[in-house]
Amino acid sequence: MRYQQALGKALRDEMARDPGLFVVGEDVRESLRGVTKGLAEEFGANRVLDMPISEQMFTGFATGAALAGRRCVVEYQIPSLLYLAFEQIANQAQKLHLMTGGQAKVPVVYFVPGSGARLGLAAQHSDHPYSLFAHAGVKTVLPATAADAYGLLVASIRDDDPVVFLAPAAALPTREEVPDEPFVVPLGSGRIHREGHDVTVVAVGHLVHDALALADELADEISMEVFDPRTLYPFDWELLAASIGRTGRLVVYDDANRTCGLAAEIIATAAEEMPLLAPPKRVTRADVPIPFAVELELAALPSREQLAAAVRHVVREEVRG
Amino acid sequence: MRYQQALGKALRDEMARDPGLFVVGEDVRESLRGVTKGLAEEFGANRVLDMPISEQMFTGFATGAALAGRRCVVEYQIPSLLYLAFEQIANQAQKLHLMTGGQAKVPVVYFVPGSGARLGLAAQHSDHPYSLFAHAGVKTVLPATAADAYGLLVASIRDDDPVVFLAPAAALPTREEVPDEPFVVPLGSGRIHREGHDVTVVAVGHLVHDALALADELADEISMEVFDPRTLYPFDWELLAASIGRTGRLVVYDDANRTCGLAAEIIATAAEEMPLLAPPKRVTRADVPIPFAVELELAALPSREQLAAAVRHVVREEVRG
Amino acid sequence: MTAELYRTMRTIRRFEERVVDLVNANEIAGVTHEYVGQEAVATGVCAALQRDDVITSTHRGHGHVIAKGADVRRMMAELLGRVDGLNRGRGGSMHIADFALGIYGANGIVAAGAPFAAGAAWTAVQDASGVVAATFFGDGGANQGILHETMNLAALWRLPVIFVCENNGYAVTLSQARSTAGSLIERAAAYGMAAEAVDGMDVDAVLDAARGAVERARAGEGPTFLECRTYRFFGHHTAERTMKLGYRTDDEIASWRERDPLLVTGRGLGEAVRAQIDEDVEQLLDEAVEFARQSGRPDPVDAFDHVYASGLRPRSGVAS
Amino acid sequence: MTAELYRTMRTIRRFEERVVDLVNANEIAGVTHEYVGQEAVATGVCAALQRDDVITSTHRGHGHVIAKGADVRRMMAELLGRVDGLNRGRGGSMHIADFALGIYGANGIVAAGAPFAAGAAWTAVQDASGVVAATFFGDGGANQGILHETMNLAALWRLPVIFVCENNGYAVTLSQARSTAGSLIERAAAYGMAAEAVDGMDVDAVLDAARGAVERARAGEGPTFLECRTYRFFGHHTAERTMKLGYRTDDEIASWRERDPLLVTGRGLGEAVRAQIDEDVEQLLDEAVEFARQSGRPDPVDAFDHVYASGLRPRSGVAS
Ligand SMILES: Cc1ncc(C[n+]2csc(CCOP(=O)(O)OP(=O)(O)O)c2C)c(N)n1
Ligand SMILES: Cc1ncc(C[n+]2csc(CCOP(=O)(O)OP(=O)(O)O)c2C)c(N)n1
Ligand SMILES: [Mg+2]
Ligand SMILES: [Mg+2]
Repeated sequence: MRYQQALGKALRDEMARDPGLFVVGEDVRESLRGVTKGLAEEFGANRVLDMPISEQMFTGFATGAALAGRRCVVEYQIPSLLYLAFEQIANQAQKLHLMTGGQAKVPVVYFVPGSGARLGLAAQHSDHPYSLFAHAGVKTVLPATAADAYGLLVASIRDDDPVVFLAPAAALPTREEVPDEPFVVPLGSGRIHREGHDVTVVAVGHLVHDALALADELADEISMEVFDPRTLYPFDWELLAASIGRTGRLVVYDDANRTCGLAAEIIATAAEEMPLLAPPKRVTRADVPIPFAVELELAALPSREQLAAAVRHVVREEVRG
Repeated sequence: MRYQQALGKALRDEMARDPGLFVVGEDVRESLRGVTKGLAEEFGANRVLDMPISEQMFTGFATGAALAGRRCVVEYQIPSLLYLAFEQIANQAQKLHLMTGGQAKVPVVYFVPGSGARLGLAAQHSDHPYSLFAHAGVKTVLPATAADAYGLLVASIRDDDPVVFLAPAAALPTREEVPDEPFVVPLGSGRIHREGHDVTVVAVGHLVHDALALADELADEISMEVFDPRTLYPFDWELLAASIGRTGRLVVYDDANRTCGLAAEIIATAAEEMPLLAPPKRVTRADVPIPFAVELELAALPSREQLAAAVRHVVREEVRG
Repeated sequence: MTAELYRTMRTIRRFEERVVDLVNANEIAGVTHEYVGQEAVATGVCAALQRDDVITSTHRGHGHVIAKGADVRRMMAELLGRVDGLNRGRGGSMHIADFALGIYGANGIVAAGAPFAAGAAWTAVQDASGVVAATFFGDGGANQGILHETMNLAALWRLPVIFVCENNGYAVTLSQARSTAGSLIERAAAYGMAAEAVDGMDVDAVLDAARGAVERARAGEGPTFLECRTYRFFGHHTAERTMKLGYRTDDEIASWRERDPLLVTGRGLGEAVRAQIDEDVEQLLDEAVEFARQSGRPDPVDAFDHVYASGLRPRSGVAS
Repeated sequence: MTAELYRTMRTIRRFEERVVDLVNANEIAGVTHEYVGQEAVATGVCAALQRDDVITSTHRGHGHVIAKGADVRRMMAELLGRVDGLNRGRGGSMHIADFALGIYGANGIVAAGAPFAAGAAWTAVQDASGVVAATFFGDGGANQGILHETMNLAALWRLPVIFVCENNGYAVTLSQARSTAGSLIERAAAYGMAAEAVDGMDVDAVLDAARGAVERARAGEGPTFLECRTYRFFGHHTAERTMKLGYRTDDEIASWRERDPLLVTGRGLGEAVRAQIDEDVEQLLDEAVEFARQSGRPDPVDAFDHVYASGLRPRSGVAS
């Protein structure tokens, strides 16, 4: 099943299961992204609400419905629309449980079906802003594969806290078998896609596929373990520590801006807490807006060549001391 | 001179120097924070504009004026109001130069005179969100002392790019001599407040004062170098590398949320690029909204005791390998 | 009824006055925004609401929360940051809430609670529960974009929302004349919703208007906008007392004080009734302060409780 | 004049048609939002403006940029991502700008450019430059809070801003009836600004209304809101062609096509004049495409140029 279809199946299964669950967003009935297509016909128009272009309002609307007992998925057409809703997500929904001493819960999923770059969309449509939400302590999910997308979306919907769920644009066309029966991938559990003993490569989102391809390419030379966090917040530090315990080396491959990004968090936590034999490395975006021209865009995004160089470098580095 | 007065002096000196410079924000004429007090009387009401409660709009208003040739300081009464303006700052102002191929410049300072916690203001008024702007590549300044506040505010105003300038609430009452004549502290230059040879403590914002106090306390036991980045983006990596070259050990003391925060960036960059003799450590906020009750608030903020423990730990740690 | 309205207003007034004393005595941390002068608005609006109806409140929220029926003892405990506080000491003045009474919380961000009301109102329609949602905001809040976005949706979907604008003439130091173009009533009317100006110093007038709005809302006739003209007798917040700000004249304050809703309504009650209520209120508030003071302080080791509804525990800010 | 208006509309129309071909041929990356059908709005408004006047544009920006006078050769080069593009290939369709002509850029975020117009207009007043600023946005954009915040300020301060709402009936798939409560004209009027509905398919009507607005603005009489009723003949963006979306009927499209502003205005010109203009336009656009294709592609090593006006160079995404 295609990743995108898996998202649709997750929504459909959960809407069938929980009659209170509803979807809001722009054009969610016609569904430009295809994910919410048919849901209005299947579950009724009052379960799939097309909203005026008012992101702050409809984000807060979901909070209000959640406070009144509903679960909600809020779709955003572009990752940068989360900036408009940032106050409502990070400063309202996320904080309400604490601020009310545990009275309130806000089980809302902030859903971007197609985050990150998709060649040619330029600076305002290509951001991958998950690190901002992780910084705010908001649960943040970024599945790399179709089955994980399914299981994590189900888990996110059932979760009692706000969850930011980004489906990387570059992962949408990928395929993976997805069981017919509903299942959950619990938030906070990583996945080792490929075992290896020379180096742990943490690859984030769609870059998992790229890292796996590189692991194949380098198989004769280097044994790469490919670690997919799946959930960025909370992060599966235990699984990572176990992996690094085996490999002693770490490279992070991350399609977010470099500074204060998820890769920084992973490197920092590993440097503090895990037994590294050599200095770790990040391969990330630079902190630049994505330029329009495709040549420039590709130069601004992290690449497989950069990853290969970083992996080789880290593996060859002397044990430090 | 008090930190707060130094901010006022910087504004006054620059308004005298550049007749196009103006200030916008809420209550900037009466000036609850005291920083803009008297500016309207001195320079005219059309240089100090009280704005309706419309943060998105007045942030974009500043962009428009900047595009038309002005420089502007936008004041926000609370750090979390930057969340409302996030799209306008990080997705518009910050990106315009690149998006227009270098045509546009947006010399606007986003100014929060009193960021971070000030006991008893609870979850929505106590955030310290500088890491978000650093992640977006926005120049970000967080001076610890009065003279730096002066020199950096002048530099920020004269800079041709958007600059987020946060003055930590806890630093506002501190004093330092400030020369009478205008001067600039260039963006991107750190400051070593105290030399030491056992460990480099990077302290951020008001925590510099706390780190210096601890350095005194521990003087007989540990020789602490206290490093103040002053500008968070761009960061003075060279000065830090030189410091760590001398000490070989690193602790970061940072009043932001832990995950994907500035401390993560510092630890990550050091781990990648600098010669660490022992695993580094962060002392930060946990990723929690600040609770109201003072006991809880203090428990959620990073503390001098935690810093002392971390410093001792890092200094005693065996050279790794 | 008048006696009950007076009792509520008196409770708010004296609650606020005690709060100021406790702030000055450092028993309450931070700042609070006094509701003194505006009591008729919260009281009139909430008197038209039922227990299950929803309100969203503001930074200046004590009046709304009291009028909606919250226990003043637990409110006071909250302001003192105690474990028996409505929010277990986690929220304080700007986040005080009681979901059992439909009080979706004060809010530290101007107008940010407005869309919560729309979401709750929509849910009420879906559930056919008959619940209506009132959202309070100030004249300053009326200029926030999110409020317009919410008015548009509420009008478009005919949601049972009551927009209660407490126009006290100022947003901190900025007068309405310097903040607001045109007319708030006309803005609301342009969305196609019922909109009226109300004398916010007259609790009966507010109650009347609110009843009309509630009726329309429950009848499926959509939202109403009430611009309640009122005044705050003191500064923007408790900290303003030590600042010298000159944005309002003494004359202006004095002339509004003549219309003090407690005086006006109190006069109508007769001295004996009024005195009895005043005494009751004093006793209640004595109890509230006592209750709050007796309540335990939170244990710092619990600082990471209640961060996630799912029970997730955040990591510490220092690695172990 | 009519000939010039027609020439501009024809240039926009044919520019867009060529752009679609180039998108389909993968010579232009990403998606573009066609302005076809709405030409009379940009053309009429910009014909009332001077070179120094400012516009802020939208995701559907090519028409505005052409009408304001940008060089179509450099526009086309921008869309092809070339170094001679107006934005040196950094911006593309959604960010195309020419500051020499007061074109503050298309914008990828709905209504986000509106406050730029207010800031530029305020600066113009301070400088007594006589400049006015027009901000374009759609019926969808009219529901964004930031637009209301901007209308409030512009009306309050009587800024020389022209709010040009291009009401083409839809925001992507959402009809105006399903997005918008009440009346846009009344909303604007409630802020105390001049507001009128304009036939957006009639370039003379748009020009007339825009002239009135510019006059008011330059005379210090404040902002004007023009709701230009128009229609887009094609999908929301080039990618919609491959989607099967049923939000508009063929009949509806056909009936608006009868009012095609090019047909209407073209008829008035006489066949010979029209044919000559058409030929000129074709030649210009041939040149533009040729120019764009000849222009160099940016060098990947320059990916970090123009990020900071101060010349700061960002660090790479991999440590060296
Ligand atoms: C969005 C936002 N902007 C600014 C502030 C700071 N602030 C708190 S209250 C206030 C004034 C609010 O005025 P109004 O809405 O009239 O309410 P009032 O205080 O008069 O009751 C301001 C500017 C804030 N909390 N939130
Ligand atoms: C703030 C924001 N929300 C959503 C989008 C996605 N989006 C792009 S164009 C558009 C519809 C805009 O409708 P309208 O303003 O009527 O302009 P039109 O496309 O009809 O010209 C939407 C929803 C966006 N770019 N920005
Ligand atoms: Mg007010
Ligand atoms: Mg439209």
